[in-house]
Amino acid sequence: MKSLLKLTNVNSYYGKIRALNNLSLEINEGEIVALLGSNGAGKSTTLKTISGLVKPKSGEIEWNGQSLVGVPPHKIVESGIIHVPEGRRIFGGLTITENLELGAFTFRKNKKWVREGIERSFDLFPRLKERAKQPAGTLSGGEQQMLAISRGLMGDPKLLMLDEPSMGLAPIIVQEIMRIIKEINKQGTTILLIEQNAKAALRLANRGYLIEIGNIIMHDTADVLRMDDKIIKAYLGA
Amino acid sequence: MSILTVKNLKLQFGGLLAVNDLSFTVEKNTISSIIGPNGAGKTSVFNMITGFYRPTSGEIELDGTSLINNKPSQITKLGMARTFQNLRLFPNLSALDNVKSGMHCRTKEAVWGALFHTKSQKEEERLIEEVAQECIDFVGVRKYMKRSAKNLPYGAQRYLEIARALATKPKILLLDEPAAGLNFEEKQYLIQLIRRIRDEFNITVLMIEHDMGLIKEISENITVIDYGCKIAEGTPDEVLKNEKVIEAYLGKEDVI
Amino acid sequence: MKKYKKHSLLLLVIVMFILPLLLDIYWLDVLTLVLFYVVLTQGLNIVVGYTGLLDLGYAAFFAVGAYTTAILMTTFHWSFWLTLPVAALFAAVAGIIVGTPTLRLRSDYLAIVTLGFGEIVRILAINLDITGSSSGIYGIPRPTIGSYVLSSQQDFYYLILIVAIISVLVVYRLGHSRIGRAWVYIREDEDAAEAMGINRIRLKLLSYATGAVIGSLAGSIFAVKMSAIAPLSFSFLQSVMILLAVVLGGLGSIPGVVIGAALVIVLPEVLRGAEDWRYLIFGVALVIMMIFRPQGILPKKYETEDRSDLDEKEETNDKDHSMSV
Amino acid sequence: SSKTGSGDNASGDEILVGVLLPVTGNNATDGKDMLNAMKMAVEKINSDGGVLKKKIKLEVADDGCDPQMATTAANKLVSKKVVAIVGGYCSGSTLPASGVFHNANIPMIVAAANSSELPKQGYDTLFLINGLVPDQAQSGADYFKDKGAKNIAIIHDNSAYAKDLADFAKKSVEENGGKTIAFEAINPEEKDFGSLMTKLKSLKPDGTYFTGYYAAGGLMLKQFKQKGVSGSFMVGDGSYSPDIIQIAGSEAANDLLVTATPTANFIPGAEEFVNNYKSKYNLSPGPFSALSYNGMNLLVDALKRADSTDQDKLKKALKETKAFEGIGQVIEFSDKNTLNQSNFHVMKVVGGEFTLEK
Amino acid sequence: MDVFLQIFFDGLVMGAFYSLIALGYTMVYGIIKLLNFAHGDFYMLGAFIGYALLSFITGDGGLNAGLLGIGAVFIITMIIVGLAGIGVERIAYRPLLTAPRLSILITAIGVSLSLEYASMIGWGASYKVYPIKLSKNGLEIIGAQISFAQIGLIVLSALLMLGLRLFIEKTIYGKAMRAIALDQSACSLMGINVYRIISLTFFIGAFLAAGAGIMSGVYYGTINFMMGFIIGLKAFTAAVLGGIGNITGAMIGGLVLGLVESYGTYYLGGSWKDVLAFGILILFLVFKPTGILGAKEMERM
Ligand SMILES: Nc1ncnc2c1ncn2[C@@H]1O[C@H](COP(=O)(O)OP(=O)(O)OP(=O)(O)O)[C@@H](O)[C@H]1O
Ligand SMILES: Nc1ncnc2c1ncn2[C@@H]1O[C@H](COP(=O)(O)OP(=O)(O)OP(=O)(O)O)[C@@H](O)[C@H]1O
Ligand SMILES: CC(C)C[C@H](N)C(=O)O
Ligand SMILES: [Mg+2]
Ligand SMILES: [Mg+2]
Repeated sequence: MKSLLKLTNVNSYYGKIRALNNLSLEINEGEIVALLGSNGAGKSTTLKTISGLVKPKSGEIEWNGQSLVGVPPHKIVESGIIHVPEGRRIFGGLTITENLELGAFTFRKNKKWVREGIERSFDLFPRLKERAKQPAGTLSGGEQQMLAISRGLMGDPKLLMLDEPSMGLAPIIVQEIMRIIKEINKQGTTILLIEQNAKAALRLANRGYLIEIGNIIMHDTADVLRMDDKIIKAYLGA
Repeated sequence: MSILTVKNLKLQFGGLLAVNDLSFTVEKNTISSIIGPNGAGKTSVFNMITGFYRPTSGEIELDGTSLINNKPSQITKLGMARTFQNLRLFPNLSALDNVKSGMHCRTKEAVWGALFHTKSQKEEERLIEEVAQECIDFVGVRKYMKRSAKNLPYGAQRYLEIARALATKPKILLLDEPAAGLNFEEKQYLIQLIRRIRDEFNITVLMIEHDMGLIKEISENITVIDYGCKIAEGTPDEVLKNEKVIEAYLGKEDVI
Repeated sequence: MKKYKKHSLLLLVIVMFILPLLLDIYWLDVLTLVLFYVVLTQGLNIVVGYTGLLDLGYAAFFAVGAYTTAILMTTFHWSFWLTLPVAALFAAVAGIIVGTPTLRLRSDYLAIVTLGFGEIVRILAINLDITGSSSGIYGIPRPTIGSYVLSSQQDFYYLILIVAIISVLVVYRLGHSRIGRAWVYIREDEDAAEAMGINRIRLKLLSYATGAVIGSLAGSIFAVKMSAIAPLSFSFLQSVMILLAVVLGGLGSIPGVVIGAALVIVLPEVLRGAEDWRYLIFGVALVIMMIFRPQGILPKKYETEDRSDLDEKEETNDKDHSMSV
Repeated sequence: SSKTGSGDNASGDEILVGVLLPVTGNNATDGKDMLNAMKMAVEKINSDGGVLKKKIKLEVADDGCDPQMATTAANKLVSKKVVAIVGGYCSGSTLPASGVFHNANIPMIVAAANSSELPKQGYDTLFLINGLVPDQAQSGADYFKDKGAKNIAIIHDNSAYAKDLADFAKKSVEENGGKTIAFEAINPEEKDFGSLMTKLKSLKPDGTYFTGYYAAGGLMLKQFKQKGVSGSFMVGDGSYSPDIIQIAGSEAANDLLVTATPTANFIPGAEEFVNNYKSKYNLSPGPFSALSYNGMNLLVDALKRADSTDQDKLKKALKETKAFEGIGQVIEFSDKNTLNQSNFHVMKVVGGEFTLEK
Repeated sequence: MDVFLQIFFDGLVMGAFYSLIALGYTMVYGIIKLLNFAHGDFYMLGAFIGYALLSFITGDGGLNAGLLGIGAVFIITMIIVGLAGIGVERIAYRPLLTAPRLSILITAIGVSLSLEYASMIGWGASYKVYPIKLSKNGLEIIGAQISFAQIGLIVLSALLMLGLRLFIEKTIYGKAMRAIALDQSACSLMGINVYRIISLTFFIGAFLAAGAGIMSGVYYGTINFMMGFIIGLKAFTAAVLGGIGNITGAMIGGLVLGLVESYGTYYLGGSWKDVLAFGILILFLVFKPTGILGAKEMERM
């Protein structure tokens, strides 16, 4: 298996607050990797550091053999890493379709790709199709989450990083989304997944990392993690 | 005895009928829930009850008083408090100051008192401080008390919003997806918290939630809505077995 | 810590009282203008800094105070002191008149409405006979205390100094009260504030009215100090300069805003020697200051305690319950 | 607690004289012309040995034609302990400044500003050597009457001076049996007077009198001609500047009428002054250069007569001025400290130059 | 002469100037929510640079620059000022994009003062007379006159407005602009180079303002370093009246303001026209708080 992304001793700060503390992790091509951890552990910060929104103070991030440290976010997107951030962050004043078009900004010259991508999103989430011309801000929370994921897919990611994609979604949609993640992965996209719904995440993932106070304290295959006492107590329930 | 009654509630956004002829009641001192697919109109119902949206038609009563045409601030004063699905804390203020806001509608000192530091003003300030600290302790975020709300971990922000709502001394508390983003352990804590709110303060709780584990565990009564209409109602055991509910909302798999 | 602060404040006040003995008339005049700005910025600070309502026409309230006093003193021969409450009342009413239509508006629409009101007040002053049209009102009598006539630079310096101290005190106390907190809640999130039972309409109007009263007070004293007032002193540019002082100093921060007031007045005076280059340098200085201190020179701190607990997350911190907000 | 300016204010071997002028802003052209003339006068005085065995030194303060700036500037001059002030271009800023000087008991010779509001204040420290607005208004109205222009439109810019002139012009026109068919104000910062000109055009005036300053005057004149409004266009001395011809363009400026005290160019016996000025500054003297020159010399004359820099003595000496011969004028003061006789003429632009019309 | 129609034309001309400047105002506001108080000064800068170039090609007193020369001056000036717009954004605004909104308002004032007084130092404080004059030829419509220059001005601003609108609504860059207005960091996660798009916006805004500046110089004949102040204020008013952030709104707002002022001058007199304009604006906003075309901000609880 080829290593796609590798973080070594990464330290990230918000002002004086240290959010990542010598964090190291690795993602191989074709995997689904789950990132578990309690609130404020630094999961989102890890994704933000990878996607360039937060600049690490020290440490190395290697993507396909190239360093990502100091590369601006839009370049990182162009290189195939797409981050679907927590809290959805859809463009409320723009229509669903426009949101999707912007998701394909790096493919803006390829009209066909954009058109087909939008079709694919609508197939994935028919609810979005009904509202194609509606300002995205008027969508319900769940609908917004669907839009955020499809918008991420519009950029044809090699690595898709999803930050709590199931937050606020109805159970039936969560099942749907988990299925879709699996599907996307099958089609060749590597996935880094943050989920509070650890049960679902570990069912989906090949491997998992447990992060606490900005540091990886445990990592193993999903099957092993599922049996771990600590994980069961904090994340899975008896 | 019912504390909140919603009758034939309707809400229209242009062509979209977000809530359609919805009626339900909430009994005093219960923990009840509203569930339903995304976009079913749950939050909209909350927004109407708390005065943020004006219903197209229908009736809402709190303890026998009609809430229609009241401003949100008046409704809060009547004894209703809420949290928001997308957190709406005062981002730059300390956690403590956030919670103090809840006491605003329970106090009355104005310009005069502030300017001359009258005795009653000092007394009231002390009370505000005391209640705010109590609420912060109650939800367990004391260690973040002095930090800006925006810098708190997500879970702490959720609890803080609850503390702020409690500081308004409500009769009924509306929670919009309180467990979203919490891990299993934290959800257990939230469950305890909601129970204590009801048991220690005698506050009725009505919540919207997608976490069926949590719903099953504490909800005594559930209303299910889909496309703005009520499709089922009853105890968790009844509702979660309902075919319509499974089809529209739960799905066949167990993802909890 | 707090005691130390009190001492240095007291020292500052004493220095301010002694200064006139040391300064020549020119610098005394500049300092007097600074103090006028201190009062004005305190008033605007309530509206913009606390409540978060962008006001681009604040000079209008300054004008209401100045003209009310000037007219009552020249045309109706009132005593200066009696004009103050009347001016304050008019200003409060003006504040409510500006406030009412803006209640539903969000920031930038609000900005233009306040700008519009400011311009309307100025144009009224230019066109009405009672305000002396464009030449304004001059020959405004000196105020008296008993048989003592306030007429020298020093007299007015002390008068405005006292008012400045009072206004700082008023704004401080309001800021640290239930009302002041409610203003800040509205600034931070209007809807959430409303959900907490805060009547945003009433509090916004109160904010406008309070700000207006303070502005009018500055105006009343301005009228007797200058002995002549004209519409030009109440232009949009004046409103902008007051706002500039507030933001430059640090929105919502009382000491910050005082520093802002001093800078906005003193800097151009210091630069007088640069002649033509004066305002170019001033403009560039503004840009540079903002780039280096985007929150203002002395921003309001909301996290009062030191943040050492932030690195060690698990450390509990229940030693100190009291906290100055 | 007043009279802060009095006392020892001629220390050393210099006498400090304050100058208050708009050397920045829209009126800076005229302001600088005035300053030039004053400097010229001082140079001559000093090279002739000065006054009271001391040299004159100027302390210049900029009022920018802004009342508030003027007050600050005036206080600055007071604090420098100047003996007297020469200056004052815009009435709007001279009004409050004169109050500051009055409080400090410092005499001020106003070289240009001439709103009737100035003497109305009744300050014994204030001396005006330009003709006053009412006389100016009268000369304009009389000219219109002579030419048979009955229906007059009056436009001002809301400045203290322009409004005053407009009010008196209206009065004089009506006393002369004419009719004010429009009395309008403009905002001098604006450029587009299209709809105002449309309105004038529809009223068919025989004459239009604009009483504001030259920057707006030039633009208005241009648009007046573009729209083809009837009758002649007249301006007051606030617009008496070559700039107005520049701005309007010499074609549109043709036949423009100006009520003003004539420039040095038109004054017999002022050739020397004009030549000196030209060779020194490489410029023609401005409309108020001669008055400024006179003002400075009048002050020196008074200082000599008072034989002291004491302000009360100086005031008295100024008041008692008898037939002081300046360039193009003989100065004597009325009981209001204004000129006993004013000297307004109507000038006309012919071929891009001001000429004496009446 | 049909006075009513003539006043209408007068108002349209004024309105066209307001509109042109309001367009740039609204665009910059639309993307970074900045009330760019320096925007009027780009108009001034355009007028002065155009003046310098025109003086250069017409030589002293020469009046025939030729249409081609004038066209070139227009384009070159607009590009220079557009680049200046980018420069100002880079130096004075970019470091503050994440700062509180009022801070950047203050830098805008600082920039405005700097541009004004730099021009004053460069070109002097007094009025400059534009080296070319417009022909007075035109049309007569039921007795009201309108010159070709005026018609050109109005048509040009309408065309620019249409073009801009298409750009913002239909192209991906326009959509990116609107998205940046809503959430900058989310935009960078879409692979959008946020700074580049913001620069582009400033370029377009300053470019248009410069065009208006030269037109004003040619049309009115004089320019000075403060000329951007009042018109900037009016353009701001127009932009808000139209619904700030909305391109068509800016255009309509400008025209409405021009017409209100024009009729106001006629019926109420010049000294009251601004009271009328602001009075209407305030009343209007009371009943429609988001301006003529402004959409209600979507906010969900
Ligand atoms: N913008 C910010 N400014 C300051 N501190 C921040 C900011 N964002 C996060 N933090 C802090 O950094 C730490 C890590 O936060 P992060 O968002 O990465 O956690 P997380 O694991 O994603 O938690 P959650 O499950 O709540 O999303 C927390 O202590 C948080 O308070
Ligand atoms: N302000 C609004 N303007 C227009 N449409 C709105 C508005 N608020 C809500 N809606 C629409 O009303 C419907 C119900 O929304 P609501 O937020 O009540 O759903 P919900 O049940 O809370 O969903 P979720 O579980 O995803 O939060 C949605 O389709 C939404 O698009
Ligand atoms: C000298 C004049 C142009 C000045 C004008 N007369 C005024 O009093 O303001
Ligand atoms: Mg997170
Ligand atoms: Mg919801």
